[in-house]
Formats: sequence, structure tokens, C-alpha cells
Amino acid sequence: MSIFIDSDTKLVVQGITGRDGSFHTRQMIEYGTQVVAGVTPGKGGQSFDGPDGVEVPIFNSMDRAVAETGANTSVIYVPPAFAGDAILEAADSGVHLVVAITEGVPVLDMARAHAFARDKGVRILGPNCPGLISPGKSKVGILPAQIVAEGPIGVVSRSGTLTYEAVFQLTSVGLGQTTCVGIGGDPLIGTNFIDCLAAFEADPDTTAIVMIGEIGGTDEQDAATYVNAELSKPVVGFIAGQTAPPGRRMGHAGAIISGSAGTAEEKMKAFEDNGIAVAKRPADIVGLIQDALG
Amino acid sequence: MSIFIDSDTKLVVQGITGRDGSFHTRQMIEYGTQVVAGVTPGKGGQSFDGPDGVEVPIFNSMDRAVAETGANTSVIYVPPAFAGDAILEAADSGVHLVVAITEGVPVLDMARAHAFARDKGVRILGPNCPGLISPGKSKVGILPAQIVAEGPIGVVSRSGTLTYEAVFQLTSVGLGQTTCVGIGGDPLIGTNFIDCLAAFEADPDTTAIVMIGEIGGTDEQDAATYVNAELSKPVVGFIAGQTAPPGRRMGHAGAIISGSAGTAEEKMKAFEDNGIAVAKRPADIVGLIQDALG
Amino acid sequence: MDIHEYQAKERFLAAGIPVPPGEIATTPDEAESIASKYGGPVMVKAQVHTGGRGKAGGVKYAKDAAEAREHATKILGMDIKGLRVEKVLVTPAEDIDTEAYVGVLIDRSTQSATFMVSAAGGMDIEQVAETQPDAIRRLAVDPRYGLLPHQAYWLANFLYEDPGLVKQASKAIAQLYRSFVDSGASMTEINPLITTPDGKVKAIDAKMSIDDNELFRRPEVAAMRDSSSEPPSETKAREAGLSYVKLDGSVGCCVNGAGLAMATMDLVKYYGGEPANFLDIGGSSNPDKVVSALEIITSDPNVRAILFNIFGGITRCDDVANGIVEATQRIDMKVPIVIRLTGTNEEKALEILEDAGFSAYTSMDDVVEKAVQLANG
Amino acid sequence: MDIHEYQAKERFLAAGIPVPPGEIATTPDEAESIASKYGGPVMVKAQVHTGGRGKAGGVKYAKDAAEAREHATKILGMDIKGLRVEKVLVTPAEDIDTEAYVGVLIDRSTQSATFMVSAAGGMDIEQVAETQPDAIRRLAVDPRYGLLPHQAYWLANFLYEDPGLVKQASKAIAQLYRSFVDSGASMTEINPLITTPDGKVKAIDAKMSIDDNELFRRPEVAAMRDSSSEPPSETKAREAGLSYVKLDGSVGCCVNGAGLAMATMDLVKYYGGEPANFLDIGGSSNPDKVVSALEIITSDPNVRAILFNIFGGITRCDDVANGIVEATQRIDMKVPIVIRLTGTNEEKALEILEDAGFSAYTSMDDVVEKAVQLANG
Repeated sequence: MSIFIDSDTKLVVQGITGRDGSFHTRQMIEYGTQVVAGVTPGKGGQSFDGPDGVEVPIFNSMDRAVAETGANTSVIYVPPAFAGDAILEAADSGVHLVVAITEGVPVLDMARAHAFARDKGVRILGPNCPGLISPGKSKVGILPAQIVAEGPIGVVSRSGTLTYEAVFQLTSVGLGQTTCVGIGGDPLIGTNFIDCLAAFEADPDTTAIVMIGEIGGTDEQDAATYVNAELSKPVVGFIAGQTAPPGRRMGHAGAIISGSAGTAEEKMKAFEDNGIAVAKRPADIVGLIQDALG
Repeated sequence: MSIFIDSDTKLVVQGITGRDGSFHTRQMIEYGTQVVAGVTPGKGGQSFDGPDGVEVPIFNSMDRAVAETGANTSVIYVPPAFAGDAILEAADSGVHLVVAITEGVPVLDMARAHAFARDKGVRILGPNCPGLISPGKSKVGILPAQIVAEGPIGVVSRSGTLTYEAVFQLTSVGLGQTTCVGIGGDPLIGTNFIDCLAAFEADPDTTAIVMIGEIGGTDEQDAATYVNAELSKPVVGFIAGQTAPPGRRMGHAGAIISGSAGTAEEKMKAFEDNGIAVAKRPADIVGLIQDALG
Repeated sequence: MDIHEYQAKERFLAAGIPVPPGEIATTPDEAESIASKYGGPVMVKAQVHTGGRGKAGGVKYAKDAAEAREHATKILGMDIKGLRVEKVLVTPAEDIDTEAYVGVLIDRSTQSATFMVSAAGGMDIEQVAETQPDAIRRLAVDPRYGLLPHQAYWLANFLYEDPGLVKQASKAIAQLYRSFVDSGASMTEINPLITTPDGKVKAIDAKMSIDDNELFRRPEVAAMRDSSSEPPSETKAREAGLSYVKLDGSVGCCVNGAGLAMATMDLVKYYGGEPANFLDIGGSSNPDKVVSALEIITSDPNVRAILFNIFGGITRCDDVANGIVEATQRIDMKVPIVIRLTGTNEEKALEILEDAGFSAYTSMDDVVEKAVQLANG
Repeated sequence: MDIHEYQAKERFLAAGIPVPPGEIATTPDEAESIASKYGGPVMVKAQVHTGGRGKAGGVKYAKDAAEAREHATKILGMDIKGLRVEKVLVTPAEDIDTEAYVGVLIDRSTQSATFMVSAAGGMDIEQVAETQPDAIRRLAVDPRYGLLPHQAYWLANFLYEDPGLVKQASKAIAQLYRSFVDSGASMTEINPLITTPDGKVKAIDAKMSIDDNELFRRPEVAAMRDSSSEPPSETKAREAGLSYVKLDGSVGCCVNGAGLAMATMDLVKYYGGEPANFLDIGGSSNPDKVVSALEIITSDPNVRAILFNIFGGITRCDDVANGIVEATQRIDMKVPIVIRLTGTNEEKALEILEDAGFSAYTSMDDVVEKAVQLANG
């Protein structure tokens, strides 16, 4: 099992003909993801040449792509100026999951897109996220496939390469993953820690969870309370940004300590107070997971 | 029993200090309606002198009025320029029914207000309607109390004085009413025939229903289909506007035949086709109801 | 309130919609000089608030300025469905490849502004709706979000295959929605939206009706009203705050409430008469309003009898009776008046009316039957 | 991106918010002449992108133009939290009756723009939030509807009793929301919003941060950037498309990915060092970016060692290694560099690096420990 995506995932790539879109479409097809359609307005009727002779039909719009291919998930690689509209189009098309990779989407565009997705009952992952991968089943986004392996660990993170670091270490010691989810580094994201924790709790194959947070906001604190109240499975946590100065954005739009709120200390304390084992260094994550699994 | 309002209705009057608002507040209090609050921004803290020594406290805003009096229904007498906002405020305040008397509210304001009310799960009656009365229990709006009587007939109508005509005749022959509802003459109304028919069907005290429509739109046709499919109680119908020319607005913003759609003929035919007895003249309504009741 | 094609085009242009140039002429001379300014062939188009201009001969192609003058001479002053043509629009004739229809109106069932688009443009859209319902694509615009870009694209995609045309049409559709909202419209349409042989999308006709309830906050739109295009009696009624629609019968009707007014007209017909008008005097007993109403009704030479049908609800009947009596004293009545008053204080009211010499009734059927008798007699 | 008080006030004025007049001076002479133009007493206010100006002596009351000159002389060139004051705002001093706080920011939990208002203005709102949480009223603005009039009224009603003040404040609050949205802001505040003895509501201070992601479509807002108010190294990083934040330590960090970059800084601290910066070079192996990054890091005189931490995911490690080698050949390096590269093709990458004479690692802990040793040694 896995969460959010699996071998039934039928993916449409919005922005399939762009530089990033075409590169990652190839990567996803190579991994075995069922990429059933691409969307680029004005290029409907053409097709995308994937690896191994795979041809992906291109449509002008999401409604056609979904109607003609039965896609249930979309991934968005379109530039920030159009990403907000692309998310609205996806949420309106009938897919149930929209993975928004694009970095730099204006936050007010996202406020509207999230409201629209709530109205439509559609899950958004991201924006500004690496996507997700369910090893051996499906990969949607940009996560490097070679660092993952099938196994019992659920990984959820606000970061990209820091997640790879953790996943790589898990895989190195033989701890594979059910699903690795990057929820994104923006202030307004569609899927948060709690959504992923709930899904991992419900997934019978997941036995332990790694949660990687960073400075900014209170998502980790809320997640910690949730873990304490609702989760039966062990959770290991890590927070990046102990040395970050207040008021400065640390790369991610959402990674900023506002006044005294959202510090790493606060988050680590919330983890400890709620029974989450806290890794002091990324290298400690593996050991703590092994302890938790006994 | 009755529909939408009864002796538990606790009413707040928006625009209580205006000419229409103050006049009708007195009429409602005289009828026995529990008018618990008024709202006029800037006049909070004052009070409205009603008949029989009744003092109604005035608040600056709906949220205060509801919080301090437990009002569950509001009626709106504010001028058209502010009525849209007043409806939004009411729908946001915790009341479950908003009766909008005001005529002349821009239709795009109402499109937004209706969407907002749907989001909040609040019923709007109107706008541009006479309100409703549950004889012996409560009156909200401008219907003349002296023409109604307690009894078993449910009355629903798009019109004002034409309804009075029908109700007056019913009362004259001893056929009182559970509730008389004026749904309003605008194109976009919050409560339509079907809502009222469903409520009358569910009301054990209502034994027969009078439905008074007019030209414009397809509400009567839809209601006719609904009656056929869902109602066990007899319905008598009347349609005004057989002699109205196409393309001209007959007073009510919603009373207009667009092209060949929304004619009286079409509506009367829909009534007949769905088992609704059609009165040729207002004077025939009473006889048809008496026939229906056996 | 309807506005003219040329006014709707001004609104469209302000929103960025591609509209060919055009100028208004009120004389053949003006039409000729506008046409010669444009150089090539032009269209001369009657500006009247009614459909079917084309069939009535109100829209003509002119190969040059001299012909434009000829057409303008015929069209100006022409009577189209009872309306006199006072102005023509002179606009360069366009080469047309395809004609589509794009319209927005307020839809009751979805409670929102709703688009209708069809590749079958240049025709009456209602006819298309009846004969080829699949040739129309509809979209209800959620008022919480407005028209979203992918929705405009979805509509445009129904009209054209070519990506360039779809892009232009998407933009025009988004602009049309903006124009609709900014104008406080209840309906607007481009029919036809054309494509030209060189691949341009253009709006060559334009219609717009404004929601009367929006006019108070849009003085620049309210100023577009052209009273010359409606019967003077309707102008006067509007200015007096009355709802009035002129009809062709002989029984003048003066009623309180729109629904009751329609029912009264219907009852006139039921008893063998023809109503001369729809008139709702509202809830007031103010003699000034009654005076205006009577002046308007009596200015119609077809009226042979006048019928008042008043249901006294909140308003007391005796007040209304006094208003009617005072009003009839202030004007010189040449046709018989019959009055029905019922409701609160009706006995007192009937006394007042009978003292003043009126036939007063309490039953709607009785008064209508009497009025028809007087008008037909 | 932060904008200055005077720039935020320009945005406010454009939205209709009542803001007293004011002009910018870059010299004491200018300050004096602006003050004498206004006549009465003025405030001289340092324009810097940081809070706590007042406590630092950057905001002064001047009873006349001569005193304004004196204050400007002191304030211009002053260092406030590491930022040099280049401009002062000279604005008439207002008589103040009450001070309130009105702010809007993007709230993560409600996923919307959220108002905070408090009658306890003139203070740091975070402090108010901690010590008197009940003194703040919050409202999340539903992006589907925007700020509704009754919501603006509800907020204003929390600040004032007097109907006249509530009305003015409602209007200002609605205008502030408009200004927030139109500016593409992520935060804006009026602190304080004052009332004057003659019953006027005015915004006498203004803050606004713009969402960096909005700048591409708002050139007029992007033009408000004042690079003089940030370290030149950060300006350079931004222009090179790098995320860079200068810190005070001695270990220069060059990392791909923001989360990994923060984790690397934390690990530097863990091993007893201090990071000199946050720097995310992104996913690219482009030598130009690496060159810019190295130039920026080496321009910091505190840096004693440079640490690369690269996780090769989609990007191949050998490509990145080649980029680093090429970049270091293009600039003259004076401090030691240690490099950790792991992921796809890491063996090949390590070979390339060692051939070029670098200490190359595969473990993050090892490389950080080594870098700290070099910097501290």
C-alpha cells in the first residue's frame, strides 16, 4: 500500500512541452508512472515522445485530457505566472489530486486556488514541492527515483534535498518507504503534515513515519499535537533552521521566523512534548527509526 | 404548524429606523411577532419605541444583535444600494432565515449574496418580496395581517397584492392558512416554489396548497414537475400575465417573457400536465381548493 | 434598459474587445462623409432597440459613400416594429470567414451570469437552442470566482480549432465578462463574432441590456438612455416612478402591485376586452402618483374606459380613495372611471368614492366586467 | 520585499486611505526646507527596513524647521541594526487622541489574508498578542468574496465607539485591503492609526512587505526596491538568482536546496562552528551560478573556510563536480574549500574533485566537521 498515489494513478502532465515538464515526464515514465496525457494549450493533437517508445497524447485543456484518458491525477510544471490558473483548471477537471511543482506562485493566487480546491473536494499537493513517490508503484514530481526503495517507512517533509538526504540514509540501511511526500516550502500549501500523518496512519503497510519540518509557521506544532492524539505509529522528527535568524526568508517562501513565532526550538519542543523522537542531526534519523521499530 | 416561521421566531429588523422599517416593525409587533432587535449602523445603544410600550434594542451590527438577543431570523428594509451588503451581513450573523423585502437590488449583488448564503447554509427569502406570515404565530415582512386566518392552506406566490387577493378570498370562505409565503418577483430569488412546496408537504397541518406564479423563467414548470413527483397534497395554481407582451418587463424585474420562454401558456400547460388544478381567474382559486379538499 | 449597438460597442472597446471602427450619423450627409472617410465599402445599420433590424431592411451594405448616403436616406426615419430610426451606425464592411455567437445573461436556475456560445453565429440564438441544442455550449460563472481563464478557453475552444483563433476568442470572452460586470448588464451578446480571412477575431455586432437596478450607481451608463426610442408615455411613467407598459387595447388599467396588474389585464381579456396598458402604481396613496398615472393613461387615444383595481393591504383603502378623488379633480377626465377597492377600511373608502360620483366595487370580477362593457359599448 | 514607510504611504494614498502629507529628504537642507514649507512642528523619520527605529533614535519630533534640520543631520547616516539611513521622511506632526493598530498578513492556518486590529496601537503587535490576546480582533478574509463591508465595520467597531470614527475606520480598513491586494503584499500595517482631537482618523505610520512572487507582474511595485538598504552581497545574490542570507560566522556554506542548506548551517553549529551564510544554489550544475556563489561567499571577510554540500538527485553529481572545478578555476580562492557530493554518479564526481585537488566527502557530518575545523583552526 501507499498514500495518495499508487499503481492506479493515471497522470496528466500540465506543461508537458516545457523544459522541466518534458525532462521530468521522461523520468516518471522511466520509473513506471502511468503518464496518460499532457496538456499544453495550442498543442492539442500532437504527442510527446517518451522513453521506450511511449507516446503521450497532448491536449489543449484538462477537460479533454481527463475525458479522453480517464486521468485521475495531475502534475503542474507551468511557469509561476500561469500556475495558479493551471491549478484551478486541474481542480475543475475531475482529477482528485493536483501536484503543483512550480516554485514562485504568488501567494494570493494560491489563497484562491486552495479555496477553489476545497469547494471542489480536490487535494492539492504543494505548490513549490518536489511531489511524491510510492516506491515500486508511481512517482509524481521530481524526486530522484534511485534513492528510494519499497518498504515500511512513511516520509513527509517540507523540503526537497533534505528529504533526499533522509530517504537515502533510510534506503542505505535497508529501510524502504511506502510513500515519500514533499509537501512544499510555501506559506500556503494544499496538503499539510496532518493530512499525510492521517494517511500514513490509515495505510496498513506503513509502520513508522519520518516527519521533516523547518522554521516558519505552526504546522509542525499542530502536527505534533495531532500525533499525540491520533497516531498509533511511531514518528521521528527533524527540524531544519536552528541557526536561522528571525525575519529572514531562508530560501523557501514559508521558511521565515516571524518575530518569535515559528522557531526551530519551539517546534522541536512541541515534538518532544508529544512523544515524537527528535533527531539532532539528519544522520540520527535512521537510528531513531530503528529504535522505534525495535 | 407552519413553515419557515412560527412562535419561536425571534426577529431582528435591519433598517429598523428607516421609514418602511419602522412602520412595518410596528405592524409586526402588533401582530405578535417577537421583534427582539433592530440594526442601524451608528444607532447602536438606542432603542425603538414599538406599540404597546414595546422597546426594541438597536445595535450597530448583526453580530451584536444576534449575540445579545438570540435572534434567529432577520428581515431587511434597507435601501437597494445597501441591501446586498445587509444580506451578506445577516447570512454571516448566525440567523437561519433572511427575509429581504427591498425592491431594486442589483441582480449581480444578489448572485453573490445567494452564493454566500449557500456557503453559510442560510435561507434567503426574496428579495423584492412581501415576506411571509404564519397566521396566529408570526409575521415577517409587509403582508397585511387582517386578511389572513389560521387554517390548513399553504400559499406560495411570486406576487404581493395578487396573493392578498387570493388569501383574502380564502379567508372569506373560512379557509385559513398555515403559512403564506411571497417568494418575490426578482429573477434571482433565494427561496423558490419547490422549497416552499417541500416544506408544505412536510408540514402536517397543511392539507392543500395554492401556488401563484407569473410570466418569466421556468420556476413554475420545475415546480409542476416536482409536484407530480413528490407531493401527496393537492395543489391549485394560477399564473398571471397571459396578456403580457414578450420582451417587456411587467413591473417585477423577473416578470419578463424572453423570446418564447416563460409564457403564461407554457406554465399553465405545465401545471395541467402535472395534475395541478389551474384557476382561470383569481376568483376560481377558492372553488378549486374546496373541490380538492372534497 | 437597452442600449444601442454603437453604445454597447463603446463599452466593448473600453474592455479591450476587438471592434471595428464606426461612427453615428443622424443625416444622410453625415453618413456619406463618414463612409468616404473610411474609403471602402461600409455597413449602414439602424440603431433601434429591437431585434430583426436586418429583416426589416434596417441594415444595408454600401459599396461606396454615395450608396451609404442612399441607404441612410431610406433607413433614417424608417419605422421598425413601431420604433422610428433616428440614428445609423456607419462602419467599414468586414470580410467574413466564420460567424459565431457569444452571449452572457443572468440565468435564474444557476443564479449566476451564464455564457452561451455557438459556432452557429449570425442567427437568432433561441432558434439555434431549439433546433440544434448541441450547437450551444453553456457555462455558469460562479460569482465567487468570476470567469476563470480556463473557462474562457473552454468556451473559445468550442468555437474554433485554430490555436490562434482560440487564443483571441478566449481573450474576447474574458473581456466580454468584464464588460458585462462593469456595465451592470443583465444581458450582452456579440452576434456575430467573426473571423476574417487574415485570421482576426472581431465583434461586428453588439447588444447589451443594463439591469435597471444598477443604474443608480453607474451614472455614465444611465446617461446612455435614449428616450427617443420609447413611447413618450413610458418615459413619463418612468420619471414619475411608475411601472408602465403601453399595449394596444381600450381598457386603461391602474392597479397596485405588478402581479395583480397582470391578473387584471388577463381578466379584462377574459371578459372580452383588451387592456390598454400594464400599470403598477405601487403601494402609495399619494395623489401625485395617481395624477401621473391618469395623465399617462388618458394620453392614450385608444383608451375608452379606465379601471382602478386596488387591494388595500398595509395601505388603508380610505387613504387611497381620497387620493383617487383628489387626483381626478386635478385633471379633466374624458372617459369613464370604475373603481374597485377592497381590504382595510373598504366601507369607508366606498362611501368616499360614491360621494364623489364614482362607480365603486369590491369584487375584481365585477369591476373588470363593467370596465370592459364601458370600453366596448 | 520590504518597502519604505514613504512608499507604503504612497500605496495607501492611491487607495484613498487618509495619510498626512510628507516628503523625503536626503540632506539636512532638504529636511529644513520641507519642514519650513509645512510651517508647524514636524516629525523626522528614518527610512530603513527594520523595526525599532524609534528606540534607536531614528524618529524625532521637531518643533520647527531649524530643529528638523538638526534631527535630520543626526539621523541621516545613522546606523540602525546594521542599516545606514539614507533618507528621512519629513511630515507634519499630528495631534493624537488615540492610537490603534490595523494590519493584514497572509495567515497559513486559514490560507487567507487575515486582519488583526487592536485599540492598543503604537505598540509592537506581537507583544500585544502575547500580553493581551483579547485586545486583538482577527478576521480571515475569504478569498472568494474579499473583505465584505460588514466585516470592515466589525473590525472598526472593535477600535472605536463613536459612529463617526467607526465609519472612517471601516472605510480605511476596506481601502487597506484593496491596497494589500493591489500591491501584491504579504503584509501591511498601519501602526498607529490615530484619531485626532477634531475627530479624524489618519494613518501616520505605514509598513508593507511585497510577496516576491508578485513582482514579475507589478513592475511599478518592483521599482520600489531600495538596494541601498541591504548588504551588497544580497543584492548580487538576488541578481544571480541565488537565495542568500548573510550571517556572522566563519564557515561559508554552499548547498543545493533550502532545507538542506538550513540543516547544514545547523550542523556547522552542532560541530562548534558558526555559519557565515545561508546559500541555496538550486538544482543547477551551471558553473556561472557556482562562480557567483563563490564570489559572494569570498567577499565576506569573516569567512575562513567554504563548505559545499550537494545532494545529487535529478542532477548528476559528476556534472556538479565539473561545475565546481570550473568555477574555482575562474576565481582566485584564498580560503580552503571542502566538498561533499552524494547521490547519482557520486564515485565519478569524487574522482573529478580529487583530481582537481579538493577534499571530497560523501558524508554530510564528515564534511561539516572538517569545515569547522578549518575555520576554527
